Amino acid sequence: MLRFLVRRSLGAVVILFLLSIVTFLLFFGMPRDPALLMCGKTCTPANLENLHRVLGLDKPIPEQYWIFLTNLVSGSDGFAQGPCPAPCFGYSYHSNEQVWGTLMDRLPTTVSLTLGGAVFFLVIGLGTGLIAAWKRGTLIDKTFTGGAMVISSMQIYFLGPLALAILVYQTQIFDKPAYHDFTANPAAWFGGLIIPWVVLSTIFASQYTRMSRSSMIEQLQEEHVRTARAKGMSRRYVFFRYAWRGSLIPIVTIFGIDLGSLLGGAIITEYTFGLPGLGRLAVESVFFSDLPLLLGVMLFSATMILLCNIVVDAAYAFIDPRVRLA
Amino acid sequence: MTTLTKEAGAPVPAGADAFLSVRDLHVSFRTEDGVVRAVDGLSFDLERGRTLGIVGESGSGKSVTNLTILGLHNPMFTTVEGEILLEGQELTTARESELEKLRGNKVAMIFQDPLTALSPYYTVGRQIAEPYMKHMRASKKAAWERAVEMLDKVGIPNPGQRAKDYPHQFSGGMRQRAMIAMALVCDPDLLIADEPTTALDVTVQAQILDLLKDLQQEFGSAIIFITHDLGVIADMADDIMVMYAGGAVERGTVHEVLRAPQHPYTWGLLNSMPRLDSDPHAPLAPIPGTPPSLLHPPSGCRFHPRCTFQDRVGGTRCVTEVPLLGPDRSSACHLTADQKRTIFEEEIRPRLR
Amino acid sequence: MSRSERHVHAAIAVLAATALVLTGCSSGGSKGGGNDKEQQENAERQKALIEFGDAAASKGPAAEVPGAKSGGTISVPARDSYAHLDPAQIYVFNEMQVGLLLHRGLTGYKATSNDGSKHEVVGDLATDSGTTTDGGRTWKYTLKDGIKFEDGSAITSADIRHTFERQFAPFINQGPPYVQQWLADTPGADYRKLLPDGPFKGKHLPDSILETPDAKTVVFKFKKPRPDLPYALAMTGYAAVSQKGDTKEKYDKAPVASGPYKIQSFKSGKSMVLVRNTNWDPATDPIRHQYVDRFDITFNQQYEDSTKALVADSGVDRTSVSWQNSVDAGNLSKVLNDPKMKSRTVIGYQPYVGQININTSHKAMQDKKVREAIAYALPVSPFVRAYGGSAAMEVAGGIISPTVSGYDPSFDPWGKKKNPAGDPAKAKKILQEAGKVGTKLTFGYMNSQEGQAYSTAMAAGLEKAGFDVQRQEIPAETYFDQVSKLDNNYDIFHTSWGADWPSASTVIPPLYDGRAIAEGAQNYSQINDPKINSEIDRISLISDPAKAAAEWEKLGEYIVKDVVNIVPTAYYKQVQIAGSKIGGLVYDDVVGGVDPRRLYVK
Amino acid sequence: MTSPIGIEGGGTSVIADGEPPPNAKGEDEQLIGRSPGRLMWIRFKRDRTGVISAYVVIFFFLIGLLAPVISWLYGKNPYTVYADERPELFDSAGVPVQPNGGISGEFWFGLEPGNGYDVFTKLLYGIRTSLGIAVAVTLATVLTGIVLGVTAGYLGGRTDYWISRVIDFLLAFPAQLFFIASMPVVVSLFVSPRDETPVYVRVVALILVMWFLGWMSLGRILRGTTLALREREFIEAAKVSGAPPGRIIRKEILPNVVTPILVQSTYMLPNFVTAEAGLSFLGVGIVEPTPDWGQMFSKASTELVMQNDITYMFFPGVSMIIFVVAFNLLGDSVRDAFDPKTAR
Repeated sequence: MLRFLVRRSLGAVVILFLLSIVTFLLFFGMPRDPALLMCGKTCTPANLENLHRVLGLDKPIPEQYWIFLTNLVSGSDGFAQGPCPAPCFGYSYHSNEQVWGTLMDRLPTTVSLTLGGAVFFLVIGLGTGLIAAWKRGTLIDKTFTGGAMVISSMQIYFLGPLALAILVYQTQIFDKPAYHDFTANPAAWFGGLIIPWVVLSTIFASQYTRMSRSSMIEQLQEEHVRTARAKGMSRRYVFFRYAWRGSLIPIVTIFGIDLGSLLGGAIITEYTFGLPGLGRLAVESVFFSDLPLLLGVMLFSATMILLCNIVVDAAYAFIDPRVRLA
Repeated sequence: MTTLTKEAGAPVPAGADAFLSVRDLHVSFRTEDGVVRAVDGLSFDLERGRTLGIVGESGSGKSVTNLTILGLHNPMFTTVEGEILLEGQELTTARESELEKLRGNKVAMIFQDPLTALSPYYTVGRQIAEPYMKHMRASKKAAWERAVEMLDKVGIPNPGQRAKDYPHQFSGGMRQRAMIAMALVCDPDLLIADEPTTALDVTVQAQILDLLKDLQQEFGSAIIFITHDLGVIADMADDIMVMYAGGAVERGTVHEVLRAPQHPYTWGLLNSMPRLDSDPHAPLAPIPGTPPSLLHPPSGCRFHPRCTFQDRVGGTRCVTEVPLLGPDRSSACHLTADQKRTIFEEEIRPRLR
Repeated sequence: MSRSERHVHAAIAVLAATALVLTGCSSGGSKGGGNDKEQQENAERQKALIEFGDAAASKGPAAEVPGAKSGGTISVPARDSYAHLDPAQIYVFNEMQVGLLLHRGLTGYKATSNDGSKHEVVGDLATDSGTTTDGGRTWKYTLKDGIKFEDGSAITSADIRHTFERQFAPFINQGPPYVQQWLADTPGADYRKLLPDGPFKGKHLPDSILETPDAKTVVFKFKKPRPDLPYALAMTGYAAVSQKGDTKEKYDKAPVASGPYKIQSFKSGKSMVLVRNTNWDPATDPIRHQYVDRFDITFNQQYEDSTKALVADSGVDRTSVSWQNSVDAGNLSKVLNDPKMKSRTVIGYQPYVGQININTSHKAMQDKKVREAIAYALPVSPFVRAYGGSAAMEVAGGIISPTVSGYDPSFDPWGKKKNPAGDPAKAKKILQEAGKVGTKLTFGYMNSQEGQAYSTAMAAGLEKAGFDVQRQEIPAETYFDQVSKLDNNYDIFHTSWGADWPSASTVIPPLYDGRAIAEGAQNYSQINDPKINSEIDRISLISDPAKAAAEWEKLGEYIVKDVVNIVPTAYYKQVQIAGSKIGGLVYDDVVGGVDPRRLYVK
Repeated sequence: MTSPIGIEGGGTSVIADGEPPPNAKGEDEQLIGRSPGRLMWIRFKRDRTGVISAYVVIFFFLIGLLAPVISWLYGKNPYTVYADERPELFDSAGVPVQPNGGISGEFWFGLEPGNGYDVFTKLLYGIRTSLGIAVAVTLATVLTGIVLGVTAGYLGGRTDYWISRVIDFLLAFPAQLFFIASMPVVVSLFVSPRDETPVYVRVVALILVMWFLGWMSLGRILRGTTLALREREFIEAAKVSGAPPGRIIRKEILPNVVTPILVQSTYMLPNFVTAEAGLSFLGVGIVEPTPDWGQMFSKASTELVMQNDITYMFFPGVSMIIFVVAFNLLGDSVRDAFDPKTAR
């Protein structure tokens, strides 16, 4: 088991390494010369050259990549803007802030958004899914599954603006979503994120409703579940002890993936609600073609995804002894 | 002896000592394609300590019958008519809670594939202990000890340790033993074994069958043994009921049915079964045609579309009139008793030898 | 799920859909919309002139703001964080505002009325607005006594020399180029050749250009007369930088303050706290006050957020005011129509004027008929629309903004004020006469929501007149670099220009001087018209601002009406609101927004 | 579909030894000797929801195809700037002055706040654009999926290993982020940022980017299916009989992976539609004035609309919901039709 996890982690590192290469190459195909950006209004070719030198853009790409890696691992003082301790993604071209610092600044927003949302949609989604499966074929079931079907076909970029328009702009019931530091003011933190949470979790929950229902129903058809019934175990007992356990496996898988990609930046959500999280950061860094930042976000986000995958694998072991003892 | 002119569908008076008595059972499912009559007017009795073997091809309704006895059917889609009396208690109308008290306690079931039939998520011990805790109101500890004891009984070496294992750590045969232990943990009066050995290889089969027999001696419980393997039946059962398309077509003691089968379908079964002592060059004769659709069952004798002896009956009785089955040694066929005897003696037996 | 179940889904889908539609009703018309009469008066009032103040006027302390009290904290919501704090890098409106509190230059604007309309240029660090004996070639400044940086060190001529020499260093690339260009006497960016590395590699400007004979005297020596120097020096971009405190690139995040306030903490993108600078001596400062103890600036506050808070006016919001944020379109009518709120608002023009440049370096565009056709056909309404309607934009007639001396509201040669959607019919006629129907117009636009919106509509309008318009998007962040290339392939594109000081001398010469055509320069239309050039030279020499203004106005009208190298689109406007306990709230025309220097807590 | 017997709550097939459930036997009767395709078709036709959603989906595709015709009959196009043509209908900020986004007999779906495009025609053409792109991506991914998936599954060994690794690797990509980031890059492959970006380039870029991270799931499934098929008797038989791999794949394998392909693509296509819309929403996809579904959403999310004309956002919104729902229902039906045993 442990060996398994270690192996997976190593694999993740390899993937990250490859990813960094691909991303790095990708962004040095960027259409816009970052130096030109920094050069500003009164820019001369000489000045541009100089900037290229400062940014190290004149070096061959492999060398640039190598520098990037070494900085990442051991930090660097080579930056004009100042020292850059490991993990050093360098300084943003646009804001001249340390990339790692910026990432850490934006992280709380994304984490709050994601975890808050996750709590909502897991509880609602799994709950309704179980109820639907328990009451299979009844009106409740049909309402839940039908509703879930429709909602899961909605997009955040529709539901989000809609919620904003109605709750914020038209009725002015809520303030425009914003991130407030939890430690500073929990109430504001909650109030600022409630709409994004609701919208995000509504859409996700609907998917989890469908998933948990169907996987529950599959489980209920398992032979061992029928055996348990044949043993005289009560329906509730079998439902929760036997069927549910098994139904969790596909859900945990999906949840891991969702959580990972959300933690890596809930791009559209953050963009829609103007929340200063990693996703928004990513979009900004693209628009400013801010390579160090973009590279940072990409790798960070990928790390999140891989981490969550590993966590999921670990979770399997708890749910399914076959994995634990294999 | 049989009386072919018995009045249609009349319930046979339940034998006083009949422990389980199924009377004119009808089970049908609603499907999008229409109503499927999986069991259609089935009646049989079973006495304590005896073993009833039910033979028949897939879809003849044997498993359905037994699931229905335990009430393991989905009321949303299923309608059950007729009566199932267990020691005089009516099961078809019994409340879910009532049935739960019976299941695994008075009536236990062994399923075909022990791998899928055991939960991968819990230790074998726990799964055996569960029903004991529930039905015997036993403590966790007591139940566990009982589980270990049962595992020991079914011949699992070092049961104390193995009880802590998960099913996937068991071999196929051991799993089936565990299944049996689980079924017998509350020493049930009726044990329903639904093809318990089909998934196992021959040697293990034998062991399991012996085990079952020994245990039956010990617990004195009645067994309903479902299979499509006449060999196994010969070995296990006291009585045989041959089912076809949701109804019984022939019944009698093992000896009667296997030595002097009366129903063309039974003949077919025997034909299609290879034997060690039979001539290897003699071709096996499978039953022609396919099992009938239970959606639109054939009129008259359900077997007539596949029956090669219709002409012997003469007229259209086979197509129009439903042949009936008597309570004891009997078969549901319009052929006369003599015809049956002669046809078997002269046309079937030679092929079996 | 079973099929029967899916019937239900379908049904519910339909239900949900209809439900959505039913809730989707809205009343027409935007809830914004300004009040044009108001704005006109405003424009009238802003036709003020700015004189150069003498030594007397340059003496501190500044005249008290009526009813001003000392103490308290003002919180300042702002949308954009400050990308630059190094004065030499500051060329952006909101950074200039905070610059007013942090940095002092040789000269500055002193408000001579309490409504922010009248100003004169006075000495700030210097004892007067500058003395010249030879019509503006040589300018002499003497530093005041008791002027210090926040670290307590005195500000000497050495610091001033350093301030100007570092303007040439490569890492200084965002600030205004005027003085550098004048010192090097070259237009465009060539001035950098004068001192490629700035002062940092031991090289310095020769005394023939910048002379600092003693610790208190600074002398600028130009080849040509530069009567506007006092204006130029008043820009934050030329404020003093401490020589020993200069950390080069890092100075941009933590500058050494010389103004009444210093930076206590600055979290980029988050917040900034300004506190009193104890080493600032009011007696030396004729234009600044130090009423409040501290300013709490928080960034990422969108317009509608700050507006909502300020309108609600409760708790800390009562003592808060935004320097940068204006009232968002959605709340404009609410704010302007409620007298109680109106008393807390200020309305004014920003110094910017939008214009469509016609690239006269292209053969096809050199036909005046074509340019006239464009001028007639071009709809300016899309531009106004894209930026929020009449509350935020006012259709422009000429290129001289209402905030600049020499504005004439009645000037409207192409009838845009009457018919902002343009006059394609007339344009078509002209094109047909000239036989130029189907002329290809390559329209470069900024790749932003607004840019896309107005460019598509403008293109549609021009096409109606018979042009063949090719839109080409330009990434927002390289927009100016690209349109200011000499060999760019855009026939028309939009730019806006704000006067750096309230004189058309910071509008017309940089934009229309044919000799200023250079890579990256702002003569976007690349017009080289002898009359314009000669007029620029003539007017530049007029040292009396009033007379100059009148001349600039004439020249401006000549450009718009007779040269037609550009088509004015709109004057930028804004409405700002403050909490009820904010005192000294004034829309300062020179600042182009709320004047932070006068604010106090009631 | 649900089969009759089993414990309450979970329908399950009747018999333990895996014989087909009764209703399937029922079909066997009437469907004796029909090809799987026919069987599927018959089952599908029996599924009312499936058929209805199929009509809806077809309807959308027709709209897409016939957009020019429809708008010609309707007498408007999505490019006319009514805010300048008919200023009286708008205020200075470009918001329709009549209620409900200026819906009227003349403008059925009202006018778009801002430049005042005709919403009806804009929606038609928007659907056209988005569907076109989605279809293209689907085709591309299916092809890739088949090629790589089947190859990996059939050849197995080293090839399989590497293709699988590639799939894993690509799956680790933060997809959405990658889309956004690579769009400008891909565009720059075609045009220098100095020149105009023709619409088709953006389209191609969109297709490429989505294709690049779109094919893995299908590829995996096909690999699995092929892997399973490879062990099946008839393939063995074909091998033994010395048929060349190419032929085996063409004649034996491909026909047997049609089902997963069809089912998967009915699920993938709507995802691509929404993904494309998402990119345009974020401003890296299709831009004005080219009408596009997602771009209408980004318009709908502007303050101007949310503040003043909530009606506008319902046209793209509701139409997309209907489309996606219909498509998912269709997908379910197709799957059931192919494989009646699936119980969900």
